[in-house]
Amino acid sequence: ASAPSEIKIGTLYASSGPFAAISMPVYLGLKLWASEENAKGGVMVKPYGKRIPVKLVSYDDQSNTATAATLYNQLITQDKVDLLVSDSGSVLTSVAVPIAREHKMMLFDQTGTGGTFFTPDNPYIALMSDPVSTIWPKYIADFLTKEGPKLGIKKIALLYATNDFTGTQAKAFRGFVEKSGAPVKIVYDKGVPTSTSNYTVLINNMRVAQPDAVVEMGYPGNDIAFLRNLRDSGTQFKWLFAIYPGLETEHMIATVGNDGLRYVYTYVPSSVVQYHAESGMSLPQFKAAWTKAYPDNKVAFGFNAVAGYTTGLVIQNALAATESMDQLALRKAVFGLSGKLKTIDGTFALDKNGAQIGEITPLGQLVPDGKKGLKFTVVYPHDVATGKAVYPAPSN
Amino acid sequence: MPKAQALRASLAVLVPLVLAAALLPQVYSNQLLLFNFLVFLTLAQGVNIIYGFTGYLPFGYVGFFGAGAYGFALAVMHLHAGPLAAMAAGAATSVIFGLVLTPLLRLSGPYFAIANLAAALAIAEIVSNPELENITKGPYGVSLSGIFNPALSYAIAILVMAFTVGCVLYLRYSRFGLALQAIKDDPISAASSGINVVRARVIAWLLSALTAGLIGANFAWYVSVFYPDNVFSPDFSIFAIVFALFGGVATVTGPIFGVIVLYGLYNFIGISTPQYFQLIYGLLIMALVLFLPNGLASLLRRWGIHVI
Amino acid sequence: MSMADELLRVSGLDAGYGKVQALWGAGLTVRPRETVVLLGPNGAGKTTLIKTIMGLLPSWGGTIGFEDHDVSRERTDKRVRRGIAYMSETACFPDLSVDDNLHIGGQFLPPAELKQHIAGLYRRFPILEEKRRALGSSLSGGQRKILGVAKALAGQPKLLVMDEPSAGLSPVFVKEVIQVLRQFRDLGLALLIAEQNVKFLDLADRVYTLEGGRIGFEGTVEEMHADAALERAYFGLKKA
Amino acid sequence: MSSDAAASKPTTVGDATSAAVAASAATAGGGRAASAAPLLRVQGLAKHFGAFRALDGVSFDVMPGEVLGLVGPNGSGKTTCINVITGLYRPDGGSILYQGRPVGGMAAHRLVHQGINRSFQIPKPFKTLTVRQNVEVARTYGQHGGGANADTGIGELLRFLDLEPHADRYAGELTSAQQKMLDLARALATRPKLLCVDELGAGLNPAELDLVAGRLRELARSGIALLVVEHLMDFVDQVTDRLIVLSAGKNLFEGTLSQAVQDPRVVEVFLGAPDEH
Amino acid sequence: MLAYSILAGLLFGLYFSLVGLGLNLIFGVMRIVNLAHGDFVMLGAFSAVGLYAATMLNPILAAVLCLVVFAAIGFPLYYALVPRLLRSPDPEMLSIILFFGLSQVIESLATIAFGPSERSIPGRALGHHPIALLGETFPAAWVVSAICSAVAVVLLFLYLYRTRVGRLTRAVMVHRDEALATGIDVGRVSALAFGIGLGLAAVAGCFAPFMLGSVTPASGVHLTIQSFTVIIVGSLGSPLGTVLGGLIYGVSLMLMQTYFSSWAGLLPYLMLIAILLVRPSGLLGRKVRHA
Ligand SMILES: Nc1ncnc2c1ncn2[C@@H]1O[C@H](COP(=O)(O)OP(=O)(O)OP(=O)(O)O)[C@@H](O)[C@H]1O
Ligand SMILES: Nc1ncnc2c1ncn2[C@@H]1O[C@H](COP(=O)(O)OP(=O)(O)OP(=O)(O)O)[C@@H](O)[C@H]1O
Ligand SMILES: [Mg+2]
Ligand SMILES: [Mg+2]
Repeated sequence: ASAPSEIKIGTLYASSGPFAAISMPVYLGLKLWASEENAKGGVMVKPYGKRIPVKLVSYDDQSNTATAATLYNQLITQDKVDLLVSDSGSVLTSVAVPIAREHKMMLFDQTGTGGTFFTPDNPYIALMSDPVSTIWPKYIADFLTKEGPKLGIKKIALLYATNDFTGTQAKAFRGFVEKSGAPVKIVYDKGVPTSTSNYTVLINNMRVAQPDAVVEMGYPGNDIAFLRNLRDSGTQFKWLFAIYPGLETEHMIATVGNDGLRYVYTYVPSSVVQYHAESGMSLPQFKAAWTKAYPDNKVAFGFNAVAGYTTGLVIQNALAATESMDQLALRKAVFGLSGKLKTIDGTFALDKNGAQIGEITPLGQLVPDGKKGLKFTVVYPHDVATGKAVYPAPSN
Repeated sequence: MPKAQALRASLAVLVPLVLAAALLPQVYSNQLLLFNFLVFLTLAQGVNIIYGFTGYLPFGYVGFFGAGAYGFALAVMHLHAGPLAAMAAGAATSVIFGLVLTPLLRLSGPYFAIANLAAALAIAEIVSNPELENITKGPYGVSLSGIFNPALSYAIAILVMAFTVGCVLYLRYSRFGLALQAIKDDPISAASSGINVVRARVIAWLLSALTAGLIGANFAWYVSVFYPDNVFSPDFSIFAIVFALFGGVATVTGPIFGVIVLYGLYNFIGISTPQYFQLIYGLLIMALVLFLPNGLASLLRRWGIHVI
Repeated sequence: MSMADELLRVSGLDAGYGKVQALWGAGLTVRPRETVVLLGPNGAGKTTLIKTIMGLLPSWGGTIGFEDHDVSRERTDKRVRRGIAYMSETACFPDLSVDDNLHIGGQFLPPAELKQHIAGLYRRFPILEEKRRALGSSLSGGQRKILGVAKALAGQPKLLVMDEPSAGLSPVFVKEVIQVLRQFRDLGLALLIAEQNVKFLDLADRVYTLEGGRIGFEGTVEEMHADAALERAYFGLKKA
Repeated sequence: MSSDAAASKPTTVGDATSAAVAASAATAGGGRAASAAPLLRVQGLAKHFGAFRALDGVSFDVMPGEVLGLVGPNGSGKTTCINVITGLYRPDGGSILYQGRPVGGMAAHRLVHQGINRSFQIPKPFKTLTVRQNVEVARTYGQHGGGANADTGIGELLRFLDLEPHADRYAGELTSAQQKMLDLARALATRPKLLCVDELGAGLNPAELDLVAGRLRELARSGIALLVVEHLMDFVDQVTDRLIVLSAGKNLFEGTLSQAVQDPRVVEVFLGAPDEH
Repeated sequence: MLAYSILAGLLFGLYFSLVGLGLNLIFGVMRIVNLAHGDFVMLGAFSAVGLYAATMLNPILAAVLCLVVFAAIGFPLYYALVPRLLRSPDPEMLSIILFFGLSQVIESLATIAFGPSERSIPGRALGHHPIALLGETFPAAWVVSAICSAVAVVLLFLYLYRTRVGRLTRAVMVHRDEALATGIDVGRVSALAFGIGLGLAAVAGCFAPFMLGSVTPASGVHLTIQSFTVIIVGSLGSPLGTVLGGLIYGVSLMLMQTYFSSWAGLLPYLMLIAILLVRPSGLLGRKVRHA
């Protein structure tokens, strides 16, 4: 076959609406990858045996799923893209799943971690970056059940926003803790609407339950509100976990402030673990490239940005390995990368349904560093640990 | 109203509409776009039924849509119903929701509009509550990939749309429709003209609930994987209302034009200039209200064109 | 226009609603301290004429002169400031207190002056004094009309325009309203009243009749009684 | 009302009314025998708005075919009384017997089907419908089970009330007085046996009042009982057989106008001192 | 726990009456449903954030500044939009569309200008240490915001009931046509009310970062809905009602969070519906006379 002048990659982003905040970084991450590769004259595409520039065909779904659906279809049926990449987040990904399947297009699912997407009867999907929500919180649970008792942690409080992303994780966490049979008990377990922007009363109620450890799971907005309310109301828990201090550290520092983040436990994203990336840029390089590409830091740099970039890398390696541009061949190539591909985001690994089971992000703690700064210590699992957990958190 | 005229009008509207819907997929392959057109045609006409003919602005109209979608999903998941049976279930759910809300008809103007919005948000909250996970799958979304069938569900959507337009035609040319307009003008006088105001309003209300429920169920069938946020998105209400009003309510063709023009532009902008999508569309809507306040229908009337 | 002896001069006034013309070249004048009553069968255009004079309806043609100014193009509030007060069918603000109503009527007077002027009005209408805190809507139909007049007068107008001030009033109140108007006429206020109730003719210095949107008869009450046709049309069969 | 319509009076009125009120003609047959059972009996009727007692024990009878005047100072409760009788408000006390059956609190549209209807003090037409459609609606839904062929006798009815020239204008464009006539037309289209008219005369000049009075008498003659609320005494004098005077929601006086003018209380609260000239 | 929730609810509610206040004023005077209200709150918030980031300006001062600036913006905006709108057949309903369009425009411009992610102001900007209130301690920012809200409410009240223009404003509120006939310059009075309405929205916005943790250009929608809940509960066009509505909203929300947290989102809506069914025109709404 004669080589095409460009490889068309279709994707959506939400510039506005509730999902804009998590969608834009991912999109810009992907875009950054594309421009980096094109600067090198494109990506190697095995079937044609040469480098071919990639073209991002992208539309704005404004966080509106009906619109997203039409636009996904537009990408497939009108723009005839070679690869289909979903928008960020489960809600905006959900509509793409059946559409991709109907048109027999391989869906490169960036951060849509929804459990319902990955079914044995649907070969046309693979999750690029985030671990699927059902296993993500494993290390939090392990730490609290295995290390907790030694530290004297008996009572756990769990507070989560009731959306697919955090709801599923909370469920998984609960499961892990109960299965462990360890002498720790969940004494406070409440889900709140994702729209919750005010936690002062909830925090007070939690305090009344006197937990030794608190696990709070929410979208950035929730985490920000929670941590701020916590600090402002002068409450402090001996052990506190939240998702985004790790995933979007800079963003959280900007909105919550260092003092609100001290001694908080969180997912340690690739940004600290410093996986040695065999493919693509290392983290410092990527960070540098990002600040160069997007000097007006309107869009937060963090885990989501990395996720978008990772998607690009997976595509790049799949194209380098695929037998043909046929979608199932691409799928084969992508699954072929499973367990082998090591990126800025750690090891890329899929289960048989296409769910991401690669790096389960370790558990870390943000500890003071110098005057105003913060730094991560990875506290669990031991093999990657860089220090010991500070428990109970000293009052600041 | 002379029967003949009504009949002529019905044919003039329904035939081209159905034909277009049925044939376009042959020439234009983004069927989902066409499907969404059907969805909004139905919703806009549903809004027309309740707002155009009784003056209640259903700001939470999406509640019926979502109720229909989840009625459908529940029937499939728990009763293992076939798609058509499930659609009936969806419609029924929506109508029941409508019945529950009938007391709202005691409210007027913005009070009704906002209360209706609240009701829609409320049912969305209920459906997406994790404590109901075993029933509704809570916030974790439903996946009905088993019954996924775009072709058939698209065909059914055409029927639903046609049915809805039929309802509006009936209201436009029947005495009952006249009575509804009378009620809209002045309920007190309507009562002292012997009209059972409450009953008439409830009928219109449930009718528009039914149509929204049907298309909601249809939507659930067509997309087959969705979250509460998808089917309860306020955008559905607002779009439907904007389209209906822009086209001109209390007419049959107004909302149809409204959807074709506005939703057409919406997608055109979205596909041609994504970077300023929202901005352009927002400005467009403002301009329309300011320079064409009585909707397209009025413009046509001013040009002496009789609007069905 | 030389207006020395004319307060309001309307000439060749056309007006209507949408495309429907309801007023055809209507003209009338009101002199200072003069009371003019405007008669006409319903649908004749009295309300239209008055609303156009007040600028509540756009005039399609013709001029409206007040004192030495052509006000035809001015906004209503400008005309009111010039001294044309208007009492609508609503008469007053139902949901505001009597006191508020009066203050709003005289909004553009300097506060101090307004204060004592309103005090004066209260002296003239003890019934309003009693209810100064009560809402307009709690007043009976008649009391509302009286409040309406008082509100109109609060702005110290030179000309008071009224549309059927007696409609819907019980006889006792009709008498009351006429009393009040008489007082103000004697104080030198010019009145233009659209009325159907012949009792108001006792006040009138001059009468205009309006029919089908056109001014018909103009003259004094006596002249009117002299005309048999008018007599029948306006005073009914019994009196004839 | 345009004076030319006055010309086409005597003939049209006859058949118009017979058309308009055929249904009821039988019931009362024009007779006004005091012995006959009352068509409407209101006893100790009460209606409160919050603490305020708009009606505080009003009682009166309306005989078949009778024209009863209901007068009183502004705010004395006349309109409220009509509102309660026609089912717009439910009574807070007392009883309303219509043809011997209690109808207090019955829904307005059902009372219409029973033959009770009214016109409004502030006219309430269907503004976006044409005059003809206004009447059509009432004719369609006015009788029980609806169904009546919409356009029987509508023409006559409009002619009878001098609305024919405006038949195809939107009701919103009529003057208040014309709209009141439309209210009346709508009420008549439902073939009432008892018709309450609220201040039909307000804003009419004497000539027009004579005309309207004539129309009302026509209706009475054709057997419709009328409850007439009015402030213009000449009009009341022409139309009514009997007077009820309300004051502050209570019966103040019952009798004829000529008796009323003698009654000092009526003079004080309602009529006012006789004119000096 | 109960006491704490109720107190917190009152503070929170006081703030939400401020959020609703401007919306209600505009509706009361012009019968316009300002669907973009929440977006003006959002803009106010971003202004405060920007000012703080740039000059460490205290949010309270920012609020004062916003009141003036947004009121000033309100004037031209009024003349650009409202008069045309009011000439249309059904302004009340059309306003919903018009201002929906406006909210879209504002949100998109905000996104272009500030980006989509959350922005905020450090809590210490409104005081470092939690404040004790009847034995319970609350974030200083809360107490300050609540106090400022109370002040704003009182000021609006004084404006409406103690000033000449305020009296005219109420006149327009209760009966626009009569106001015209009485010779009130309805246009100017309305424009003023419109400006003040936007100003109040912006003021509310200045405290949003503290009450809501953070803001994004998308925050507007939710804020609009909450504002409507508040003002409808208290009944449209009545500033006092708004305060009542706000307090009820705040307290019930907090109680719900305490006892049925996952249903907390449901409560405001059920409450709104329940109250309207008992009192169809809100808690302070007066019954209208029909005939
Ligand atoms: N809003 C309107 N739209 C269209 N036409 C109208 C409107 N109001 C009045 N008209 C028409 O204008 C003419 C004059 O009406 P107008 O109200 O001025 O008469 P009027 O003398 O005041 O009658 P009335 O004595 O009943 O008050 C009438 O033919 C009426 O039908
Ligand atoms: N819906 C209502 N809500 C509150 N008060 C009311 C209502 N309807 C009537 N009222 C009060 O009841 C009293 C009687 O009113 P009503 O209209 O019956 O008097 P009326 O005799 O018809 O007076 P008018 O001759 O001026 O029409 C008045 O004080 C009025 O304010
Ligand atoms: Mg008039
Ligand atoms: Mg009355």
